[in-house]
Amino acid sequence: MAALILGLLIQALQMLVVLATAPLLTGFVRKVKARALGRRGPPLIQPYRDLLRLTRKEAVVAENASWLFRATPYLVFAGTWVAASLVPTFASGLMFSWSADLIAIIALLGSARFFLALAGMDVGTAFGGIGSSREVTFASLAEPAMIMIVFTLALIAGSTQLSTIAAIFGQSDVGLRVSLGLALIALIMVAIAENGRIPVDNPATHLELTMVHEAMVLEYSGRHLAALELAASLKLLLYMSVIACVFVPWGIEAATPAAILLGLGAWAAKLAAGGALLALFETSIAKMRVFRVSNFMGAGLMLGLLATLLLFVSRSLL
Amino acid sequence: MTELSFDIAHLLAGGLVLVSFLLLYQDRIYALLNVYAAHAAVLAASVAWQAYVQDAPHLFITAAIALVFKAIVVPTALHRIVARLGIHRQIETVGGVGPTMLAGMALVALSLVVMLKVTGDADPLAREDLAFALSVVLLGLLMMVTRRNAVGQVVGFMSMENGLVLAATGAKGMPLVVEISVAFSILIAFIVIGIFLFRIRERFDTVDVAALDRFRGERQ
Amino acid sequence: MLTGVVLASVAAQLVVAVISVASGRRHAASPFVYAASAIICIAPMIALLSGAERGAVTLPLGLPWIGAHFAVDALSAFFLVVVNLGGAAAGLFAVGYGRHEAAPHRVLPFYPAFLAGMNLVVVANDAFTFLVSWEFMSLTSWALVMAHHRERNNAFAGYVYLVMAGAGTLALLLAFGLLAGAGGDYTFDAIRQNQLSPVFAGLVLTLALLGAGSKAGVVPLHVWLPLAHPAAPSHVSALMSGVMTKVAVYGFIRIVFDLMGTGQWWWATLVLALGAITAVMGVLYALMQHDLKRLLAYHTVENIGIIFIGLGLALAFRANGMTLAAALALTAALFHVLNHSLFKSLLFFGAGAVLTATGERDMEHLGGLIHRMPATAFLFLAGCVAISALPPLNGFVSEWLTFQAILLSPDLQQWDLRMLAPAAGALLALSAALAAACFVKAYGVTFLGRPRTPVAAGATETDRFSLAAMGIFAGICLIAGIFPGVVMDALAPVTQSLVGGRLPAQSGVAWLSIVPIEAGRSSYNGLLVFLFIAASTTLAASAIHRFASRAVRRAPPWDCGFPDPSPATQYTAASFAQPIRRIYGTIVFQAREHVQMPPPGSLAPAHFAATLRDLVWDELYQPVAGAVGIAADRLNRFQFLTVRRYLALVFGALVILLLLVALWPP
Amino acid sequence: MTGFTPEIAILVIPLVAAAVLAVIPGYRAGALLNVLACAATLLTAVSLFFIERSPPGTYFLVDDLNVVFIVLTTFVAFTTSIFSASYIGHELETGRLTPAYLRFYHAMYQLLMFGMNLSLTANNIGLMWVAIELATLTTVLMVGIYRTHEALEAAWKYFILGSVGIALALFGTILVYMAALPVIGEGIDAMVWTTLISRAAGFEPALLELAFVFLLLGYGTKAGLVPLHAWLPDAHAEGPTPISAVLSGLLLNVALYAVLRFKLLLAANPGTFAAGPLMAVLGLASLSFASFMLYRRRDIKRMFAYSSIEHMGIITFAFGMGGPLANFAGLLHMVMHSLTKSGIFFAVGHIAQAKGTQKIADIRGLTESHPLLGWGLVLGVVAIAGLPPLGIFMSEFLVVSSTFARQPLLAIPLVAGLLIGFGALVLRLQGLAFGAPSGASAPVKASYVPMFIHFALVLVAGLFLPRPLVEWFEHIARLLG
Repeated sequence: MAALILGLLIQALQMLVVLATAPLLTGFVRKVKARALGRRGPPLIQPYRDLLRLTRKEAVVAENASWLFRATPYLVFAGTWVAASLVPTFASGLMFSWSADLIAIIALLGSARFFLALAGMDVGTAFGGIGSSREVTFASLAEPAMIMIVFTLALIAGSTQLSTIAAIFGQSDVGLRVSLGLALIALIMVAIAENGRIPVDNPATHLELTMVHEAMVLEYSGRHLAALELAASLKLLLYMSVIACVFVPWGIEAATPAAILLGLGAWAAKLAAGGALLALFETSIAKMRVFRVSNFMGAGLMLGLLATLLLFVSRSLL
Repeated sequence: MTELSFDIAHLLAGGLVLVSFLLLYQDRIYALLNVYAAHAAVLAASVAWQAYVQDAPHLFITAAIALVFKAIVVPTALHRIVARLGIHRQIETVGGVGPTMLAGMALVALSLVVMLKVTGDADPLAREDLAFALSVVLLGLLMMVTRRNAVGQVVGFMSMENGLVLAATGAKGMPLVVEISVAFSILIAFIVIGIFLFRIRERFDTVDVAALDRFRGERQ
Repeated sequence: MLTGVVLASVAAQLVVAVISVASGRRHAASPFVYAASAIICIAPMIALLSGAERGAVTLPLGLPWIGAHFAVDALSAFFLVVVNLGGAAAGLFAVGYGRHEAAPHRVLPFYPAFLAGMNLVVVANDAFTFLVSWEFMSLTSWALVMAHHRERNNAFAGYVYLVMAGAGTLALLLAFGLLAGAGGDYTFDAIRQNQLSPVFAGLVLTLALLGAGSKAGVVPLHVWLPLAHPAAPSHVSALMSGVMTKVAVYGFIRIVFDLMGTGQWWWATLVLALGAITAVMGVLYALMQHDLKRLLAYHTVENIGIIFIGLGLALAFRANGMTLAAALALTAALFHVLNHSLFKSLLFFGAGAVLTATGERDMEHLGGLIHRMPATAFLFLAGCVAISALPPLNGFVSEWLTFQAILLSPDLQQWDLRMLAPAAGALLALSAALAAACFVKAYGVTFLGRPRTPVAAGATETDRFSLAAMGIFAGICLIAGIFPGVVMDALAPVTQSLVGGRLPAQSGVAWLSIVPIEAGRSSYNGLLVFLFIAASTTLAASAIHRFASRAVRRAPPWDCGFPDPSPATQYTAASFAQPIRRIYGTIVFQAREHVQMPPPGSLAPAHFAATLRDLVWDELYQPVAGAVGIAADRLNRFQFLTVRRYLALVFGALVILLLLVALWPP
Repeated sequence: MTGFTPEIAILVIPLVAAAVLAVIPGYRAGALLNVLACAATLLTAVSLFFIERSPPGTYFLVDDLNVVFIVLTTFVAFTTSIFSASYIGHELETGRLTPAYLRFYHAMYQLLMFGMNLSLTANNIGLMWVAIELATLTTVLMVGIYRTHEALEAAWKYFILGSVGIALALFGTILVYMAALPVIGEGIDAMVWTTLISRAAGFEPALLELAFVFLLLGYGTKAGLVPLHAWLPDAHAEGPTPISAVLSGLLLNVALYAVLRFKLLLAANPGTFAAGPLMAVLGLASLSFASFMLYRRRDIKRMFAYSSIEHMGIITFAFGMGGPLANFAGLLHMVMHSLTKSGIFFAVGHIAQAKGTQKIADIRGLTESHPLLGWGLVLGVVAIAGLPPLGIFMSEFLVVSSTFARQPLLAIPLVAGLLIGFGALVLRLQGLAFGAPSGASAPVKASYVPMFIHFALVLVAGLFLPRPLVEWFEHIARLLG
């Protein structure tokens, strides 16, 4: 009984923590970026302020927007939030982690994207169409790449459960493998594309011809925009947590409150490192042309497939 | 039967084959008709001899039919028709007379081989007879195929039919021979009348292919 | 007794067909005919659920010395549900939809007969009855395709369809000829006893792939499908796409899994490769379409590919004696069979509703229907989510199971299977993602945005019956998505009988989640995911509405400050698919873009044209047709010879035969 | 032979009817009498099933093999006579035929029946030969009855090729006699079929095979086997449609029946093996050739004539393959094809009269302009194309599957031919039956009863074969070896 309560507590805590941390991460990345560019940059809590301001504003909705347009932000937010809250962040062995394995998490993000792309087409403007079209095109390469990465991890860990994978990778007898290296690179590429970061997309741009994600949400304002922004930050957090819990799976196998604190610390450290790296990476390169993105993603897919095949071969060798 | 009678039958049958070759050789229409008359006459003789040898009197009827109808009536009728319809005297042949003769030789050889091969235990007279009959039939067919001229083809058909009668009479004691020869005569009569009625001058198929298509709408 | 009930329902359907012939051209009859056939469809399902004992029935019909054998086993029971569920829903839909039919006398008689044919195929228990029912099914559906015979394309569609169907039936006929042997005992029981030599077994597999595969729409035998399915009235399209292709899958399973016994492993490579190619090709074709019904038809091809991937895996595992894995793969395939029959019928119903409301199938002439037909739009959206394999609906579950099966493939013995399985997985993932893209396009262009034509602007919501039919299927999609364990348990007897193993019972698992192999390995809980999403959506929405603003102001669209009133500036289906066409189409369809830019300063409009080639048709079917044409022309000369030449033919034949006699060694 | 012997009656009735028809004026009376005579013949033929069969005589014979053919022939002759009664009226109105010709036509019709019944009941190979020649001559006259240029031309072609065929068949007959001579001895007995088959084991095999070559070519010309088929399409296309129906439905069968008789003879002789392969090869040739020829047809009657060649090929192939299954299938296919094809010609006749043309291109949308005719044609073509649930599917199923199980390589051309023919038929059918209707759409006053009776029979046979029929077929199939 106590275990159940504790489990529920941890699960709830996890949901709240990811929700609370996500904007911070975004702010942190922006800050580091600004510093790298020699600016002071906005304060870390700026994203919270933006969200609050947005939620207080009235929502301006295009005349011919349908109910789908207004429902989408909440659906996207919910989907991303649920996905994020099922990823072990500071503590593995989450209560409901078995309710959705890694494949299901990817699919959840997929549903979020599906509705967002639909919303982009709802008002019937040219830009919305551009955004949706490009988004689904890139996703059509990113998702198989992600599935291949899942295959790699699952074949090594013998499970598609993220917590199980993390646990197994935690006992460091997995050793270094070529496949894992490839998978890591592929995963990072996918993460960059999925979160619309440079070089695939620029979250800060409003240069019409290059934007993808921003074009879809172009018509949104007020609380709807807030929900979408939050969802975006959650997504970034989610991917970083995934990378963290798979490739640096230390400090998360624990259930005692002390260990949980430790885990929180470790997690924060990992996120900070990841965010910093991301910011530096983004500042160091330029955005690529839209139609070169497909090559980028194709490379990711190939890497993932290669990793899986290598694994099949090695599996057959031992 | 005696050696002599065998030789005579053999001679007559062989004669028929020879006359078939003469038919193949002809390229003048009247000459062709005359030779055909000879063909029928030889057949009549051979049938009569068979009738005598097998002492099967009913065969004499067949012989008579052959003599009267085929050797006299039909040729004269055809003479008339040729005159009436103003048919060319010259008979067009396919691939010339020489090759046709060679082909005829080959056919005779073929029929001899076939017949002597398959009729192991039949009596020799019948074997020879059948072999010659088959060659006459094949030569007749060959003639039908190589003659572009309607009369030539009719003659070919009739000579072929002579070969059949030869075979039928050669088959010892075969019943219905008379009926069959009568039936065939009717058939020939039909053909001759047809030629006359349908005004078939040069070929069996007066209408050329293009006209056919137009009539049948088989090509647009 | 179950088989009897099924046969009785078949007879009833045929009676309805005959009566509807009598009813002639009167529209008034059509609702009653459809209602009757729908009710008749329900009977076998009730008998099935009531657990009526299954027995074989032999009627003194068909081949005299064999008779017509019918039986219901686990496999046919499952497919009976698929067929009759689809039939019932289609009937309900058509009660409303049929009123708009221009020529009811060309549809009513064949519709019940079509259902009867499909039921017969599933319960047939000897080769002859099977083939008769199979071809009867094709024949009636052909008649339905030709219902709107005035459109020239329909004539072409019907022609290609019937010829392909005939070819497929001949292939199956040959397969059964091999299976039954020269003895001529065509009952399935006798066939199961026959042991085939490996070569013949491989031949039978190939023939089964040709026969059943062409009916199911496996690439490259799919060409008839996107022509025929859209040509039929929409409720028939739903049946053809949602149900008839499944009957074809049944035929394949019956022959390959049941009648042939455990086979060699290399069969799996063939099926797996074909399935993967079919899945990707199907969805790529679909992305290039702008005719709504044709797009859906191509998606049928894609889903058939997914099903065949599952079947191929099952074959591979079974050949390696991995019973549990085989059961998992087969369960995934059959689950997807059910799912696809549900959401594809739903989508075709929606397309039919749009068709009746606007008279348009071309998406480029539609748009903004979500305002005019809200209910249809909502239900169609559910279908789109389901077919795009997105949780928490059912489409995701079957694909998830397929992935789990693929993850078991490293334990296979054979190298090339081990290489093929992950590749198939990648292609499966690719096709899933592309399917999502395609349905964003389909839904976005058809229902969202602004109406592109007056007809689209003037559309009105469809009738109650159609909505009811769509609603029922959407509901089942959701239920199957959040309670997948029920379906998996229901499929256990089928896998037990076909691959000799079953998945662990899902009913006992806590929180109603599904655990195909073991808890530590993988699990999924549609219910919780659904609840989580629902809860957090409402939570977020209500919280924001409660504590922050709820005010909404309607305004003209922002559109980066250049709002354009003309709906022509919206993204079209073609422009939406353009990036995908560039990425994949350049190879697969040899897509080429031709741009004509006027010289600078000239006011002439620029022209853009994109050309696609259907390589399968051009390289595979055109040559055959051409060859037949040439041969026909050559031989046609024989119609126009002279009598002398004809005689020469006879003479030649005679001489040749005589030569044979002469030269034949005695 | 004392008292009532049906096999004699079915010969006498047509003869008498022919004589009467030749003299009575008035085509209505003639048509009626024609129907009545056919009905009477049919009844007597049916009685063959029930009354005690008289033992085979020197000239006549009724056994399991030919009783089926006799009943089939008389039945189709009967339905065709009904059809022709409703057909010729229109011909008279349009002036294509004069009353005098109609009298001739009816007389010839009965004479043809006589010829066919004679050749079926004949127990004497010579008599059979004479009978078939008679049947041929009568049909020649009827094909040419329209006196149009192409009709005469078709009749002439038919006549010449038929005569050559007759000649070859006679030579074959003589050879059979020669083969029987050493065993049976001189005289009529050596031509009596029952005697021949009882003693066939002792004959010289090589001679028998040579004889079979001639008989196959001779009677095969009548059966329209490629390359001896040339007369068939034109004869069908240019003659009156009832005659086309009789030709396709009956005369081809009679010719094949003759071939079968002699195949039985060879089967009874252990030394011979040539018959089967020969028939199989000719059958395949006919099937493939005809199915290609179907594509370029523009005359509807000629197209179905080629389809007859195709099916004759299938039947010949089946008998060539041999074995209980294939023989059964061959017999079944024979019966089914007669019923279906004559039914199709009934439909085609009315269609040609309704539309005033035989050109396929000018006939469209029948299911709209003439629903009954159109759907009837659809049904018929579906049947002839070998689609279930109609009868031909069953026979084709048996032929193909049994062949593939025994000779997989032979099955490939067979299936290819079937498929190609199928494609052509469906292509033409869709043009004829669907699309916007063309030409006159005035309703035709005609009785569709014969057509639908035939199709109904074919449908029933496709689903259910009555036990006695099956037993006959199986018995004959065993005889055919």
